[in-house]
Amino acid sequence: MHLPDLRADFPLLTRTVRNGKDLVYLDSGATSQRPTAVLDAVRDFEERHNGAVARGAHLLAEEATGLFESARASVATLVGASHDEIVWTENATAAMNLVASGIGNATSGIGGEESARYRIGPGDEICVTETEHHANLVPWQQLAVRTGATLRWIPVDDLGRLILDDLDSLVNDRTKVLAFTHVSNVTGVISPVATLVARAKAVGALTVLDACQSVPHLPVDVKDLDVDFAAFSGHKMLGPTGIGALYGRKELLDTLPPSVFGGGAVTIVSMESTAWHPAPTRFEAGTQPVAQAVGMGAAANYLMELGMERVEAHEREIGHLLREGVSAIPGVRLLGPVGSETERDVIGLAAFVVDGVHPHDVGQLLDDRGIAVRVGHHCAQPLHRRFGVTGSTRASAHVYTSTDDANALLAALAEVPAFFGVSV
Amino acid sequence: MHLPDLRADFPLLTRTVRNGKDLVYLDSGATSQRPTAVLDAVRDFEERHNGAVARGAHLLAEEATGLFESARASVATLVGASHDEIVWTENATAAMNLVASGIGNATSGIGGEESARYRIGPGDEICVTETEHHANLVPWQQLAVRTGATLRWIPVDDLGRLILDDLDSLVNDRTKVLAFTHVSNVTGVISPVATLVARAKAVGALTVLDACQSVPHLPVDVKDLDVDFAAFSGHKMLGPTGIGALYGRKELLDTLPPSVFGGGAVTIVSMESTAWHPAPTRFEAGTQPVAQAVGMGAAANYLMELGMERVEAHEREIGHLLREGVSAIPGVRLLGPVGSETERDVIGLAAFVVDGVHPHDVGQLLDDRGIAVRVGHHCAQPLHRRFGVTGSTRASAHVYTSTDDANALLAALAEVPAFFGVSV
Amino acid sequence: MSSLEQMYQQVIMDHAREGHGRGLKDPGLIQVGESHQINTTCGDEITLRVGLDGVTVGSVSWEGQGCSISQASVSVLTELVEGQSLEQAEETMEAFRALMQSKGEPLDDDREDLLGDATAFVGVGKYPARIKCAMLGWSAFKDALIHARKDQA
Amino acid sequence: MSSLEQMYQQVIMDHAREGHGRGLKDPGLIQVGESHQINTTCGDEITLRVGLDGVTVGSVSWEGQGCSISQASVSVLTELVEGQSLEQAEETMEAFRALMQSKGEPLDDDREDLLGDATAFVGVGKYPARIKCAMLGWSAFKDALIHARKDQA
Ligand SMILES: Cc1ncc(COP(=O)(O)O)c(C=O)c1O
Ligand SMILES: Cc1ncc(COP(=O)(O)O)c(C=O)c1O
Repeated sequence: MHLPDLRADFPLLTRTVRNGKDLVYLDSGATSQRPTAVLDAVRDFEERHNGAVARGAHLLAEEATGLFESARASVATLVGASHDEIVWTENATAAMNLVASGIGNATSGIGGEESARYRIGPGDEICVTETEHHANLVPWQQLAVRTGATLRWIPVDDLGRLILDDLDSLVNDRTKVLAFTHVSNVTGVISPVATLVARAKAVGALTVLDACQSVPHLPVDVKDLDVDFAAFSGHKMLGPTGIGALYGRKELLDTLPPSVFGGGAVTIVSMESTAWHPAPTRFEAGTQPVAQAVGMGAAANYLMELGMERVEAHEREIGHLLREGVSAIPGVRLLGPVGSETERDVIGLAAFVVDGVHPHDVGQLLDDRGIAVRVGHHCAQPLHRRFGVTGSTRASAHVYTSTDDANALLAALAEVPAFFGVSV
Repeated sequence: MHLPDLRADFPLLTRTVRNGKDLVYLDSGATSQRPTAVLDAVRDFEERHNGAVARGAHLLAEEATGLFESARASVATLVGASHDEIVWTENATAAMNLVASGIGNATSGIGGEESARYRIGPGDEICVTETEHHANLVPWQQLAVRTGATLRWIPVDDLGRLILDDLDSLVNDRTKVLAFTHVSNVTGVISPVATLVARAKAVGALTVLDACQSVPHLPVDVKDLDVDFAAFSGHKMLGPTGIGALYGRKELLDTLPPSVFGGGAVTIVSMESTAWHPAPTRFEAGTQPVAQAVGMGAAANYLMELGMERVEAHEREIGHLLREGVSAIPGVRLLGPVGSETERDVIGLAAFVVDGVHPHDVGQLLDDRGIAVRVGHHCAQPLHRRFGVTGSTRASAHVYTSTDDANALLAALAEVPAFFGVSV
Repeated sequence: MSSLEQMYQQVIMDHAREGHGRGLKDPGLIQVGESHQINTTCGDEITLRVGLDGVTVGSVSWEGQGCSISQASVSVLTELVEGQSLEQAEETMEAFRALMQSKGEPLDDDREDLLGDATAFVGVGKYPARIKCAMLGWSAFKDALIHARKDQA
Repeated sequence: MSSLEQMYQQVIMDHAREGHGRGLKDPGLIQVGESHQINTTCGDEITLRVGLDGVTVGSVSWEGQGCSISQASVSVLTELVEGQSLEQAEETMEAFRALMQSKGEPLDDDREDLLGDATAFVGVGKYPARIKCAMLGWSAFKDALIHARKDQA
């Protein structure tokens, strides 16, 4: 049932670092590595099929358009969407901003009456959570600045789990948008999507899901989750940088005004006015990241061949080893719950704080051992503040991560307090 | 002085199309092909150095950051800018939108007092030209919708050259922005940048240059041109898709508010407020197109090694052959002037209309002969309307284009009227 | 016959020139539907008007400009469906859509019979970018029918 | 000595623990400048205050938290520059910046003499991501000096 050893598929994992040490790559939460299948798909596109998508009358244009759209279909299939509900974006950050700016633009009169349903203003509310990555917080905070709406947020407990006690007052008749993460990139905690979506629906609020840390690691079906929008990135799911995707219900996408304007997205342009295509095209102004979309499609296919259930099982095993191991080291504090070995509650990552040792110093020692982790606030400053720290160290897994990788981290981590003269 | 035959550097150019015919690629104005040097730089990055940029403490993160920033320096050098005046964007369209949305956001209160100088509103004017690509028209048109400012435009004559007779009234004390293309992607005409910039400066308007069709084909020095902002794309200058760049004067970039919000671009985030980095980082929210930036840097280096003066000379020769040849075919009308063989007035492309034959049909015959061109309005509907046509056929050159390519186009084009039963 | 010659067969060139149904006309019928469609790749536009006579397609007329494929296609369409019952017209549309998806392979005899002159468009199916051109008039017809039938209700 | 051990030499660990100058104090001088700097990678912050006594750095004090490199670096800085003339302080800053850019190679003897304990930071130059940590206090000092000198004018 679990995954085979996939290392051979990932060229980068064979390199050595810091004087010939084997690389132990535990920074997949920041960016994953890419299998040869993805690299080759991109290279083949560039060496054989590159042409202007949806614009040319020649063979290359035809082939490029075909590959671009079939990549879209692969990504749609991965998340259970229809192909015309997937918009290509630069990354997940751009995807979430697309929704927030679209609402802002509708409020500013762009898109006209067709987009009037998206207008918000003083008296309206936008609700997020305290666990959000900056990418799903700042766009909403600034939309509130722009429109005069009020930003509210669902707090978290000491383990980073959403506190739902006041959900009914935080998400109320004035709430127009509820934006929340599917999985925290710090604690790995999986949000209670069903409860949140039900409440949003009860009050008629749009739901925007940050699926950055779920789509690469868990089976995700946007129709089952019943969210209105969901955002994720190629580079975290074994695909290239420079590409991400926004899922949106077709009827919502068709009337949300664009916020990047240019060629390809429009039907008729005069000096005075512009008419837009239906979705997804209306959001895809300018030459798209075509080769990168092809790469993201190849990554989706690679993941589907592995099977997302197996990916989840594999990563849960590694994750549990990491989280239990980290918690057991004296002087080390895990951020978030250890989680269950069998339930879907936490994904395969562990962020932690070593008493008396700054994350940069922790990361430096690990790096010296060939272990790549991330240090800092992981773009979640409010959550770290909630935990009473400025930063942490995070080890995160993906399909290629082995128990050896996890054990190497735990062994090196155990050396940290002594190395920095902290007695535990 | 001219370029050697560079075909061997470009793997795609060796492929055959439509039953084994040699490819004659004349669609570089839409998207160029990439040399092996660029493809290898990207692949090497992905196979050996991929890591989270500016975020990790490990070796890969360090290497990735170094390559990402040195690519920025290469692109900056190509256009005569300082490295911190180059912002990475998804494409040129995104780059121009960044400026327009930034102004819109400043007007909506984002960025606070620091950004107040960018606010515009009713009574203010934005000036563009009739020759613009939709990417440098629609963002300004929609900014006018958003802010209540008025959009004006500089008209063109029958050959697509800007008519400057009324420049002083079109660009006046109320004008806050003058956005114009450096080179038209339809006529190839090079704009009188110095005259336009001088007038904008005289009235205190910001200048935004669409450099999409100049940076890949001519020596461009943004400091010499003295524009405030300039936008261009990687994929048109032998680089990858998914990456573009915005040049902006540092002091302007530092106070323009961002319009995509997320991680990496911010210094301190609380639930209530956000502080941004100085430029260029403030505009680079989310995981950047890192591998693509590395590719664009490699493309800049490739072009600089060729020497932009030589690139220009080579392309002028091909362009002149094309334009003169096209004009000489009975029943074919060139859009724009034939241009000089020695002066810098038109770049190496030719858009034309065949009397009585629709561009799609023209393109189909050419495609059958293995010749790839672009048909349609080339995202410049107002200009085509000005010329009294809905679309045209465009052949466009790059460093690898040969006189044989141009001659093949001319020979096939001469067959078109007869094939479609049009007597000339 | 090369692919290009297959695409631009004489019958297609003739239809493109003749343009059956060109010029919007008043069908003199009660149930009338109109549709405006654009091919955004090239900016071509068509406005097509349908008049229903009970369950029969009484009149088709249109106005617009485009490439020879789109012009020929709407001309053929006009000839085919005028006088057909709604049911037959649906079958004809279905067959034409199938032809476009056939990647250049001929359809079975029954559907070929249904399509008549329109079978000449078989070559278009090899060029995905041109299917939009051939479908422009048919999309307008489909949409106009919906409007005409709404008129009825 | 491994690169790691070179980076975290005893003298650095000692400075990180001792933190010379920690705790903002009133310099009791007329020309005072303050600067607040953030290392945005990790969120570390420092506030550093300088008091000038004519052309002499009379007092340096600071407050903040950070990694051992940033803490040790500002501690060393405090020890080095307190009592130096402005000219000497500029030279010291220049030498430290050069050390950070040296990719782990030692500087010439003159500058090493100038840097004293700070030469121990030579190992940091091998780790570009950590140079920011080592520079945090120095950037704050440089900025605070500008403010203090403005005060004078
Ligand atoms: C003059 C001009 N401006 C803007 C663009 C848009 O560039 P991109 O599609 O790379 O964003 C193009 C290319 O299509 C162009 O030729
Ligand atoms: C939960 C979460 N949201 C959003 C993002 C932003 O994704 P990207 O940087 O690909 O836009 C990340 C990754 O950094 C993340 O982990």
